[in-house]
Amino acid sequence: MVNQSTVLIYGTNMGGYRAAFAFCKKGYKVIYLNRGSYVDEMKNQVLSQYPLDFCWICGHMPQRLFKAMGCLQDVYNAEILEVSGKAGNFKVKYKKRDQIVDNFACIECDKCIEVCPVEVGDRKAIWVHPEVAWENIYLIDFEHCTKCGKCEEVCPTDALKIEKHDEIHEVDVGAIILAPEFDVTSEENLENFSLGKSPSVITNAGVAKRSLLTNFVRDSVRLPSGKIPKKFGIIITPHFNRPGVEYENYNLSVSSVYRSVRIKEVIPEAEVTIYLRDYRGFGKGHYKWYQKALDAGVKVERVDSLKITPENGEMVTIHYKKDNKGYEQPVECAILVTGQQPPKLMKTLSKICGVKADKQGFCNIRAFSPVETDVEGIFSVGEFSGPKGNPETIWDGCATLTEALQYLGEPNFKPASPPSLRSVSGEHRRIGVFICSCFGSFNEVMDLNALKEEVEHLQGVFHVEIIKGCCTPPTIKETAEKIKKSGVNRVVLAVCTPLQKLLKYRKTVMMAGLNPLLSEYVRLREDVIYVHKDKDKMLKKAFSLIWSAVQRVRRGVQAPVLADAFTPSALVVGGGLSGLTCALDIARCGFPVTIVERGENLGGGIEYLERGQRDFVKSLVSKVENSSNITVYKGAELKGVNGYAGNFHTIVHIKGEDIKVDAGVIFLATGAKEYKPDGFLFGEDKRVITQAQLLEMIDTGKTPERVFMIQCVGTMNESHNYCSRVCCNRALKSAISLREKGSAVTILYREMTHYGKEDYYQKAIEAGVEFIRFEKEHYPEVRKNKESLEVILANGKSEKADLVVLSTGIIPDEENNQNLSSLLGYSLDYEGFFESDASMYPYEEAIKKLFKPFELASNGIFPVGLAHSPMSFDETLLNAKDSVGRALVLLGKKYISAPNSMYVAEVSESLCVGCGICVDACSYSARHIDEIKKIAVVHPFLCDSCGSCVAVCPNNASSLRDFKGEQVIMALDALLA
Amino acid sequence: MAKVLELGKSIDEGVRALLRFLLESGKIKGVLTLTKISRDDDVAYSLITNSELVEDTVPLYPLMPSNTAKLLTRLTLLEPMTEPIAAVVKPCELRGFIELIKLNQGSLENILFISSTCGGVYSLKTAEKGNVGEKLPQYWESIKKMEVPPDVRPTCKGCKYFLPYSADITVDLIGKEYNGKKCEILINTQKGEEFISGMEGELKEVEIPTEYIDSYRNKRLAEREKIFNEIRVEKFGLEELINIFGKCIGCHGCRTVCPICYCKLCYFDSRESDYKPINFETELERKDGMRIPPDTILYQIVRLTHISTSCVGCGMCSDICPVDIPLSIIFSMMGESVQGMFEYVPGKNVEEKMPLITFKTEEFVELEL
Amino acid sequence: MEEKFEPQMVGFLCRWCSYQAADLAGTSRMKYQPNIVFTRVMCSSRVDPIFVIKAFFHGADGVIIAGCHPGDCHYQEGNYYARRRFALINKIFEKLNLEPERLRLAWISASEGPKFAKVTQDFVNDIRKIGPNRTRKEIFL
Amino acid sequence: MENGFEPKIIYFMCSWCGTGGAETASAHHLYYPENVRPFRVNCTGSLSTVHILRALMEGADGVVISGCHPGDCHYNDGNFLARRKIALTKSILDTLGLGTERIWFRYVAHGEGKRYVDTASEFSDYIKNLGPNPLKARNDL
Amino acid sequence: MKGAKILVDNNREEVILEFLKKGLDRTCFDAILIPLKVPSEDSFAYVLLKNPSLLDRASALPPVMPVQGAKALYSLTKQGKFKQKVAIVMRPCEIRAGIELYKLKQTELENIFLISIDCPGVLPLSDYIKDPEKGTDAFKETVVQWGSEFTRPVCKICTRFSMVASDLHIGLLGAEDRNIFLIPRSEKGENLLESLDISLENDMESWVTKVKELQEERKKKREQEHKGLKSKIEGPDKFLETFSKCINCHNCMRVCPICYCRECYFDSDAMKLYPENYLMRAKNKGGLRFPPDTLLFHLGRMSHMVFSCVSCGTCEDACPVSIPIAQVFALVADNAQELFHYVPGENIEEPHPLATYKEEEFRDIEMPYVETYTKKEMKDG
Repeated sequence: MVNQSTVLIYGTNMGGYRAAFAFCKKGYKVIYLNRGSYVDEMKNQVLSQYPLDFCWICGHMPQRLFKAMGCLQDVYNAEILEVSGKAGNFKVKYKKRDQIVDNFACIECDKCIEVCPVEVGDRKAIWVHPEVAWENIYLIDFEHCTKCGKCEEVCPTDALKIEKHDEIHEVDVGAIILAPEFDVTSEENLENFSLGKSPSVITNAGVAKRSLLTNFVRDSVRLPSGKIPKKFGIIITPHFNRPGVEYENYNLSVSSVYRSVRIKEVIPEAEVTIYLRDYRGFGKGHYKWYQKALDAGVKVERVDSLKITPENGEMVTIHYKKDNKGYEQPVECAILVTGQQPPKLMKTLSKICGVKADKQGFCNIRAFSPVETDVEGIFSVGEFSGPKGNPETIWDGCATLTEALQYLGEPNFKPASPPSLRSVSGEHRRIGVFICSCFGSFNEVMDLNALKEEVEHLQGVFHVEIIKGCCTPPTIKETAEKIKKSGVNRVVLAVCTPLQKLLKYRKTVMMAGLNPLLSEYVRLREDVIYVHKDKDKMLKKAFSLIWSAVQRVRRGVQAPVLADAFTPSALVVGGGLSGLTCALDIARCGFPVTIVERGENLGGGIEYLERGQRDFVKSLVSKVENSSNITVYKGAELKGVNGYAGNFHTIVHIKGEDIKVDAGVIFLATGAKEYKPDGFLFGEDKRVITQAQLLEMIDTGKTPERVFMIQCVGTMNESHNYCSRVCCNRALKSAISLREKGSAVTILYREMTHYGKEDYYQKAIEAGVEFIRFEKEHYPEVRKNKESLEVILANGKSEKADLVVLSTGIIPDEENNQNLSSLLGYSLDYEGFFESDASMYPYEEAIKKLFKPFELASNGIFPVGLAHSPMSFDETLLNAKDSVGRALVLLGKKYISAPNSMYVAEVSESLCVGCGICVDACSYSARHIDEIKKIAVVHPFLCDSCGSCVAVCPNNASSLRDFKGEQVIMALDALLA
Repeated sequence: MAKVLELGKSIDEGVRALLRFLLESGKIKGVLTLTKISRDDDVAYSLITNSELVEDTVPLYPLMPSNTAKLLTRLTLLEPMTEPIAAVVKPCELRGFIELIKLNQGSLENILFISSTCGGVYSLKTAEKGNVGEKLPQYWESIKKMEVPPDVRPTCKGCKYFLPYSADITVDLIGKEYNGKKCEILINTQKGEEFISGMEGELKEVEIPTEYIDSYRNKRLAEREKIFNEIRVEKFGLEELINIFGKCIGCHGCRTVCPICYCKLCYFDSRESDYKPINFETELERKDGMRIPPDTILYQIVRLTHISTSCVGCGMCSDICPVDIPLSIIFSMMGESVQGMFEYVPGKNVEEKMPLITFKTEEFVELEL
Repeated sequence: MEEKFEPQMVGFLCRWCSYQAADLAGTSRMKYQPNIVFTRVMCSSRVDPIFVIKAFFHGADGVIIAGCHPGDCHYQEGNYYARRRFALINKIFEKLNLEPERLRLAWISASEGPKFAKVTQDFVNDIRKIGPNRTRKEIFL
Repeated sequence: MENGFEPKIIYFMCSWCGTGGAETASAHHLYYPENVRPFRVNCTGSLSTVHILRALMEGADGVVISGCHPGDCHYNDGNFLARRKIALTKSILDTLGLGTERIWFRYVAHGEGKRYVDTASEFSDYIKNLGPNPLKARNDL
Repeated sequence: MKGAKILVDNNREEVILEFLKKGLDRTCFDAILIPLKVPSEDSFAYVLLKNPSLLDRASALPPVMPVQGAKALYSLTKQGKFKQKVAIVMRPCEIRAGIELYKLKQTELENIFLISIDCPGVLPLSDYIKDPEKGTDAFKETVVQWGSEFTRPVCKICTRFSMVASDLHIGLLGAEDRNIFLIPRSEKGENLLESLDISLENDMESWVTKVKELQEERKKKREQEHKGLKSKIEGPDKFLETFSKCINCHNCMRVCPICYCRECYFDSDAMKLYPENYLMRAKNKGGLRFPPDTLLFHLGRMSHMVFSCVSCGTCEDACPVSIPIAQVFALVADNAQELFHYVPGENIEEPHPLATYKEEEFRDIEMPYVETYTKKEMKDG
């Protein structure tokens, strides 16, 4: 029985979105079940963690494209009813109810709202969710709606139907991806913080939501009285909430720090204090954000316990204990950073499809697979399987692709071929201007006919016409016909929003047989109609915008879509956990892989792992060595690389000889180093050891009586300004097992940055492990007094010790990284690890991933595991699988058209002198210098058409196909006329 | 017989009046003419659209900041003028533009050409010292006396084409009182007549005597003789060439300002002309040494082959040469003989084919030995 | 100057007439001096003045352009243009006193093997008389 | 408007955040002066110094540039490069006393329609007080 | 710093040429690129020579700079590495320009010996050409008192007249005409001296101190001059006045060693527009100067090359209407380069300022934002 190829995704957390994108891109049909009534009704992850007060995730995710192409099917108000069958052949029964407005027909003319007779507060019964999303969100408030049907009548495109009924469907799918959102902490769970008891208390998510809806950042913290608070307290609730919810606090300290900085930006004079127990910024760049906040003047209070009581008026008091002293702090606004609660949905789902819950009630994930549940073929992504930060959530998406492929049949989606374009070469320039009236609605605001007349007099304009629209299927067709009939060969469309509808406009033009490079769009609505009042001035502005566009297309030149071959094989540098994982998964999908390992055997830093993990890695090693699809070079180094994504030509240096290896993608799995401590008598006294060495000891050696652990050795300082993420958990675990064996354990720490589902901190406390905090400036000392070992604490007290364990941090292998970095032209981050392709800035790792979460066409190089940043065993697996997923999307294709098809940079051979500043300026390594011709060459496949190269090129040798020097100058002049 | 519009103004004022009329009547949308642009009377060509600014124009100012032919090309390279403009041009500039038209580098459409018999212009170096102003009286004086103004550019002194071809409107200066109360505007073409109609001042048919033109031309020819004899190209040979062009700094400004050099990318800037190291090395095998950058002389000779047939002797090249190489003399001498050989007068007639794209079957038979 | 002067010369031959004449001369064992390096061009009109002048300034002692007789150009009228161009170069060299005698134009049809031999022979001899081109040694070009 | 002077303002914005900001503004129907003319470029990084200068010389009273916040650049680092170019342009204009205050640079993120509109209005008012750009009236540039 | 002190009996120039001759004889290099007097005796031209006898016409320190040495180096190596070894004697500014071009991949330095020499400045080209004899004397004087009123304005205020990133530096300062200093700056340079058995036992104290004090002096002078210039050109009126003479011959760009483009942006299609465009712009302003974009050309060019500007002054030499362009550029360059902490021709590794960036820099470029208008105001426009 053949496996099904369709994939079903349930829930709209970002992992789900990304998975949808990945599968579609890979050529699989996806059915997307959205529990909400519009695209991101449920996006609580974003609100609580997304480090910005705005969001365009859905916009940056070309869902519409996929929907239009037919590979993505979005259903709303959906609910899974029944799942049967097994991996590869599931039957899923679900219930859905369509939105009242069909987005593909709606043109956002708001007529329905105008005619609606029912006032509800400051809006009507039918209202538009004021938040910009890739789809227009019209909602009916059925409590008040009288179903008079006026809106239906007035809708010019029949997009609106009030009556929508539940439907039940059954589908066959090959894999199921569960991506529900976490539940937000309820008010009663936050009673210590008097949420809901005082207007001055609000959750972080609440703040984000407000600013998102109002688009007024200051408003987001404005108090009911309209007053802008000046004194803020930001509280990380899980730290001070009832015990047992520690797992919630994943990433929250970072969110709090972020929030504080944002507040400082909008209200510079504000006084902001963050209350937390430990600053847990363990992600890439998080520590730098912490510094940023301090620099901005934010206070950070480390307190042991905290409680908020309401005062009368817009005031609350924060009562907190610190070093067993009580304090009180009145604030005008207390922002509660709340954690992620296991979704109630979990129970239903486990009933329906058998997935099991873990201790906290999140979905359980089987060991050594980051995304697969206990049920084969059913996956769980994002916060559904436990608290996660944005990067991890995003990683889940593509990791699922990696894991799910084994259950799926052949890709079952082929996009329809685009309309054929006619050549306009040799024709006389004939510019047509098509002014959208948005089904007549624009006419009411401004006199389109007057505009038309003016435009008609423009030099070079051959035809002007007012159109109904070009954003709904019928109007697209109609307008395309009009363009054809008018006999023009260059088109200006005066319309609304390219950001949302660009693809439709291009389609319109292409359906008219014209190359999109011969067209330009004016945002008549966005730039004129919606934002201005004075009619004459609007007309003037509209006119000059159109003129400018006309001038632009006038110099437009048609050009073909570019494509590039792709070598379907991978090169993996480094044979550690991440490397092996990548290699195996790629090989499993039938692509040849080459592993280049510096050392003499595979496995990498296996000595740092726990037993179970070691066995896993060992099994990987044997699998790799027996795989026919994987070539392993040991004692080998990457010596030369040229080419680019899809066509890397590398030279591997092994035992004196050079081997050529070609690959489409490269995985950098070079791992990292353990910090070798100096001081603490390490190396001088064998009773001073590292955590790794301790592991050995616990298994074998006899247990010491008095054990001290010193955290943050070699990290969180000037030279390594980050947290190496794993030490605290490791220390806690070991401490617990030592306790079990009866030793007395004291952990000397700066920040207890442990995280994850398992609350080892709590456990350790219960187990009686002693915790002592010290400041960066006062690291404890280790002295030798005759034979006995002594630890001198910050307070000068000296304690006898039998064993001192140093939690040494993970540090980049800088020399090696540097070499590779210069070899591959792939930059390192400020910490010396490899940049992930989209991170340019502290913490924006997350933002980038969100803003371009769907940038699967990376530059073909994927840093994974410790080469990317410090991460735990599981995270390493996840990260590896994510990269593999992203690579697979590329590897599948033999021949890929450039991501921006025709909108790429070009070089005029006769003018270029090959000075190469464009090469430096290109952040996509999409350019190189042809040494023989001495000119710059563009790889259309890598070019993202940002135009930096054009701007640094001192002469006109470099240009963007749709942004030529002459076009810009002329458009500019016209705008200034 | 020719049509003449007589204005009771000084020539200077007369021409301005004409321009003002054209602009105000809306018959043209702009005038391209010399304009004062700074305190110490620097002038530059300007496209004037506002009739009030005609005040600042100095249409007949004896200076040539750049060759209008180049400007008109810049203006009409991509498309003909869509709205009518007038251009006040010197005879050589007009000829230059006609040559460019032949090379499809512009269009005559919608341009009204106003020209004048030319008394020659001062070199930019003179202007640079800002003392053109004080020279003017003397300049107009000698023109009135029908003499060649003393220190105008040598090229101009020896220019025999001071009478414009194919201008729609001509202002005759030779032997005229510049600041007098009489300005005669000759209307040469139908087009000119249409544009001028409606302007106050009396239009009459008069017989234009040609003797004085001829006699003036002879004076110029005499000058020409003199100047040419100073240089004596025919005595050149390699040595003299090197002596003259030895100090060339290779700025190639001569071709930048040359109206005839219309190439987008000069051969000597192109990749083809770049020397590879190997080229240098082979050269060095033959020679004790070689000048770097190379091809100083080659550049000049090749440029001669490219433009000598069309050279209108406007003298811009000499004017901007930073090291005062008497380029324009050499080029107009060469031009004269080459053009003579092909019986071709550049810029005389837009219909005439350029020498190198046409031929007669019975010619140059003697060339084959 | 070196005692025995061997001229180094360049010739541009049109593919249809002169070049074949050269072949003919060769096949019929006619002797002519080997000092001229011949380049084949499709038509004498392809010879850009730059070729000639460059050759001259890079030390060629003589440059000859040979094509079909006027009227029999394979491309109807190419050689007329060639002739005009040659006239131009010739004039310039003459006027600048740059030894125009180092440039030569010849019409040699495919059948005129003997003429070809003779023309080249004469040219080489003439150049021998004139002596080497000073551009070859000149530094300040 | 007071003193009847309505400045011409060019608003260079990148196709992602800048444009996004403008769209958010329109989605919320936030009003700003009509004399602010948007000019879309792919990325602020593709904005060349020449374009800014051109605008100021050909009639703009002020130029304001908006791109993604540092690190959010859709193209990774275009906005950083843009920042340098603007710094350079300002430095040149400053040295020559041609006025740097007519160039504004402010990050605007997609959702920050308010920020976009504020910037537009604020700048427009600012320029209004500043008066017309002396360069735009000059016909001798 | 170590170097070699070579005694001079009568003429330093001779000694230097002697030294180069020796280099040729011992084939330390196969050819020398050095200015030679042109036959007409009224100017100099760079010549690549292999015959030592030609050195008699040569001058390591000619009184004028008709062609910027970097341009010569550029023409020599832009198409690739030179196989023969070539010694190049150039002034500091020329070498610095050469190194800028190297960064821009327009020159190759392999097999090239860069020999720099202390430079007292050069005379304006036009002056010299008018009267070479007088020029020669004037220059002699200039060398003696190291700088004089005859030299070009930019030379008068040049602070980088000495050691640059060359292989070998010839020091003239601090030694009257009794001797010259040979100071190696690279392995190449050391090897060169070694193979000419010149040993580096002397320290260069007197030279170093002299150079230092002179630089200090010049720095002050430069500041004053720049102040003066600024007051002369500042503001639209004055600035346009300064450039009103410009006739768009683009000579400045043509001779600029840094302007390496085949076709200048301002001559390219980007600037070739439709007639109505010009007419429209004219209408906006009442009139449009022709050729248009004079100012745009100069400012635009500035923005393109000002980082690399070594203020060598060739542009001013080549300007037919003597606009003080080099001085203006020097002024702008100083400020821009200081702002970006960039010194042209100093360090081969340094990337082009516009092709790189730092995340933390220029924070103040962004206009600080504080929400101003309220929602209501917005709605009411």
